[in-house]
Amino acid sequence: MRAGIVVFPGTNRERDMAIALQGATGTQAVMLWHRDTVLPALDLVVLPGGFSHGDYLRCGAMAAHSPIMTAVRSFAEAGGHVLGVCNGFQILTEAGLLPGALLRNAGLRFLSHDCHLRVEREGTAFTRGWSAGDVFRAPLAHGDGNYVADRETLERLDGDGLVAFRYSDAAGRVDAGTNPNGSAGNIAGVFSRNLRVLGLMPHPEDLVDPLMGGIDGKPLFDGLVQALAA
Amino acid sequence: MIRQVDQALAREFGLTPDEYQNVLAIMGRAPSLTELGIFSVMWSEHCSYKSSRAFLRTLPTTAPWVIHGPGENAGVVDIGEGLAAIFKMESHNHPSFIEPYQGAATGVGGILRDVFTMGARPIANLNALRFGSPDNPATRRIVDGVVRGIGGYGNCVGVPTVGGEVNFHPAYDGNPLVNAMTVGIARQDRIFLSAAAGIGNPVVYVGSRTGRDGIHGATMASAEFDEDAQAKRPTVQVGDPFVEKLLIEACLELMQTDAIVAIQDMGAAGLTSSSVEMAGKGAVGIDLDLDAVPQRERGMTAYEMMLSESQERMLMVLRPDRTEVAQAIFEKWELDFAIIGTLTDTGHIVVRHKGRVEADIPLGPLAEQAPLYHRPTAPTPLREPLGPVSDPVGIEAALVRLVGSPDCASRAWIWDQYDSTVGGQTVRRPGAADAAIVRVEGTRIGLALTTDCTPRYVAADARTGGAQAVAEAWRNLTATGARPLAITDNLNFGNPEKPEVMGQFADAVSGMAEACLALDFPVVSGNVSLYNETRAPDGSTVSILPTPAIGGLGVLEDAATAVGLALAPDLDLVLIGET
Amino acid sequence: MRVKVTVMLKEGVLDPQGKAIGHALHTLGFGEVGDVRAGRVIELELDETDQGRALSRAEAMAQRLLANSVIETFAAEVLA
Amino acid sequence: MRVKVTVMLKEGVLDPQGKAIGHALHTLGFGEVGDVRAGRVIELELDETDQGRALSRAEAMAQRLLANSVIETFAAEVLA
Ligand SMILES: Nc1ncnc2c1ncn2[C@@H]1O[C@H](COP(=O)(O)OP(=O)(O)O)[C@@H](O)[C@H]1O
Repeated sequence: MRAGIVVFPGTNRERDMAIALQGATGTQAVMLWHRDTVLPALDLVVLPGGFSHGDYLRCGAMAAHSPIMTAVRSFAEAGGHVLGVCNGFQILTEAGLLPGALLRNAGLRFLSHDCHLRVEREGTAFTRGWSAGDVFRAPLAHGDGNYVADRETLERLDGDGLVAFRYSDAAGRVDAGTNPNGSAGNIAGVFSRNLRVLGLMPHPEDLVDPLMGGIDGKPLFDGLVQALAA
Repeated sequence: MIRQVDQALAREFGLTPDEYQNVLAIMGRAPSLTELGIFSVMWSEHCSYKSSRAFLRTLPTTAPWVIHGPGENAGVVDIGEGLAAIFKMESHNHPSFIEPYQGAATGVGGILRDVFTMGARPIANLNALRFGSPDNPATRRIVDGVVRGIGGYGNCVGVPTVGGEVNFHPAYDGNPLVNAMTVGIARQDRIFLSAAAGIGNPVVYVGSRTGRDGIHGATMASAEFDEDAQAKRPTVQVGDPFVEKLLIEACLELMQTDAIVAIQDMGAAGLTSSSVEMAGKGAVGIDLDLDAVPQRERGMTAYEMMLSESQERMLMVLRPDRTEVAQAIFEKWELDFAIIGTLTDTGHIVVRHKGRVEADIPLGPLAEQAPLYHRPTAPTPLREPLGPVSDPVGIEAALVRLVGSPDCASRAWIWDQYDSTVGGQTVRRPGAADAAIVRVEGTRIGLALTTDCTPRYVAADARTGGAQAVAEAWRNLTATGARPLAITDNLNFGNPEKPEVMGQFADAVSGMAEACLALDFPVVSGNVSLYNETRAPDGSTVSILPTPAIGGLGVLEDAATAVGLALAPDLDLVLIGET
Repeated sequence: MRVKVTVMLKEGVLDPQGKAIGHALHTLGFGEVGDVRAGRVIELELDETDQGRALSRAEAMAQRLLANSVIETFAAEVLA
Repeated sequence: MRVKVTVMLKEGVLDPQGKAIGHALHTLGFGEVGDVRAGRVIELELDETDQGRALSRAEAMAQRLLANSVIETFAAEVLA
């Protein structure tokens, strides 16, 4: 699997992502610069976490207009796989590649702790390492992770099975008490219609090494390798 | 309206009559306004350490694993495999009282620059915080702003905040302490220093533009300029962590080349201290052309530019044949880049602006004749021994009370606002061990990091308290299985002109020195913050508790061997030492 | 010419910040405060002398970047 | 009665957000954009019928809470 990681000014989790990908693929991901206009031959494009353009104005708004996003959009339209984590998720919604938007956390504070995610849809390139209903742990670290969308969009996401993960407890219970940031329906991650673009707020890439507290995030990357290995 | 430079103005700038006489002697004439500004900041307590220097010299600073001790931007120690840990702690106390969010945020920004200016990628931040009484309504606002500010800056630049400490005491009501520590990693053969060299080499300015931020910080007396000028000069600097992140990446990229001869961040008294220190350390002269300085505001004077404390700026001396390489890198990262001067053989700093020489000062005397005070000390009166303690509530209630007290309660509400995992190398997060553990990417090496001080002990007996703070850091490191290597410190005390405060300072430092020697645990960097006082309602001033905060660093050859503090069911508890 | 673009959350989108401000104002004794909405304002200096053109350019900027139509509405006005 | 409080950074205080927005607008081809300042706006519903009183209460709220007088200035206006 050839993966490329886009670096915007202010991106700060590209190294974490590269380490996680390297662990799964055994090869190094290509670092892409936000001003690039063409993508090399890739199976996966990743928009990693960070504070692109300082998160000024709205998180991800300025990065969504970067030159490289035109190429990322064409890549996605041609059926390419795109993963956006945290700031990457925000950029994908701002670019219109995923529905909805991410607002300030309901508690108005930056949050940094582990959360549990319940897998809502199995069998995609991103979730084939899990079964629906599985629960895994992932660190979250964001100030703007409160997922919102209008009612129609939320119903469509539900109806079409486009919700990837919801915030839950360790047993898979999903309710207001397991919602860290106010997200509609506890949504932590969503797919595009064709299931090839995934955005999520927490950081599976930071939990792929027992030394760092676990390998709960590994199935995401191992699954991608199985699905996309050329 | 420009005031005449005289002794009265010098006093407003914080220079004593004797110090001003010294300026006259060095210059052989009355200084210009810009020259007076340069002298006053270089000879301020903050830059010259005039009250503390004599004592700091007594601290042990060497060991076989120490590569650079105090004197550089940060301390450097050998952690094996050709790598070095570079670290330092610094205070931003007064700014954090005036504007807690920005004060704390820019404190983090400043200490980060001290570390990456030496070639290190920052891999961890810590902090040591002291606030007033929780019952004081102002405390809530200050705590909230400080914690948000530390997170706001550290989270954005992508450096994990992995540890710290917090105490509450009424002595900090009007003077919170915000001490920030950064640890970075560099290859031992790629460490960058600040001594300028190479007559004719270009002096280059990079980073954010210069504005009228924080000119003369707190020492600026209000009478000196008309009100309009005052209003244009906010004393509060606003940080831009986004630009800092770009600056980190751009500097580290440039450091892969051979372009840099010397580099220094612009900290307190920005352009003045960085240019004076770089040229002074290299025993060369420096000519600055302020017309070339990137400016954010119109009509800035030489005085304002030399004293501005705008954030996120660096000064470098480059090889002349590499300026284009450097410029291309800074353009890529969308940062300002300007050649603003050259090194000379005159031994003077010469500042030109709009065709006029605004300052011309011999650097030798400016450094050598900086004031050095042996201020009177008075011994700290011994506290009465506590005597037998009665037990009015019973052990269970006492325990609950203790665990729930502000100094012992959980700090999760703080560290939950700090990104502690970015980088993917955090082995033990806040709360998981006596010291935070961060692995050095690409190796098995683990660094153990902690900040410690118990000001109550220092207040009771400064010598023992100073020694105990060092020992506490050492214990927290060893408790994780790490080998303690060295410390940085941040000596926060009251007004040094009060003999009893100076007595606390002297005793605490001697206690620290004793512990450092005994534990083979040298001081490799540090910072002193004096004049920390709370004004009481009756107008009198109360000094803070003496607070020599210690930042300790230790190493584990294999991060996987680190021990945390979570108890497992099948383990025995063993108590070591006398109770 | 200076223009000001004000960006507010759409009606119906929950505004936790506005709610928190309202709550804090109540605590401070401003009992007359009802609904509170928080938004953003961006003041732009434009190299443009015609009011109508300045306004339509500012609106274009809002549509492209300054506001996110999924959650926000905007209004542009000429300042001076 | 609705009032609007607009909070901007004081002149001379660095406005990182405004700077970044200006930069982004340039990149998007809005070359006519000069200085950009970013601020906050708070719309308050007040249980109050007198314009003058509404305004003075809003100003009191701004002084107490909505603006940080160390680095910010504010302006209050009645909306409707
Ligand atoms: N300001 C802070 N920022 C981040 N972590 C903190 C802060 N204050 C305390 N901590 C963390 O909380 C834990 C307990 O702190 P403390 O009670 O001071 O422990 P100790 O005295 O053993 O160092 C430690 O892991 C410490 O790093």
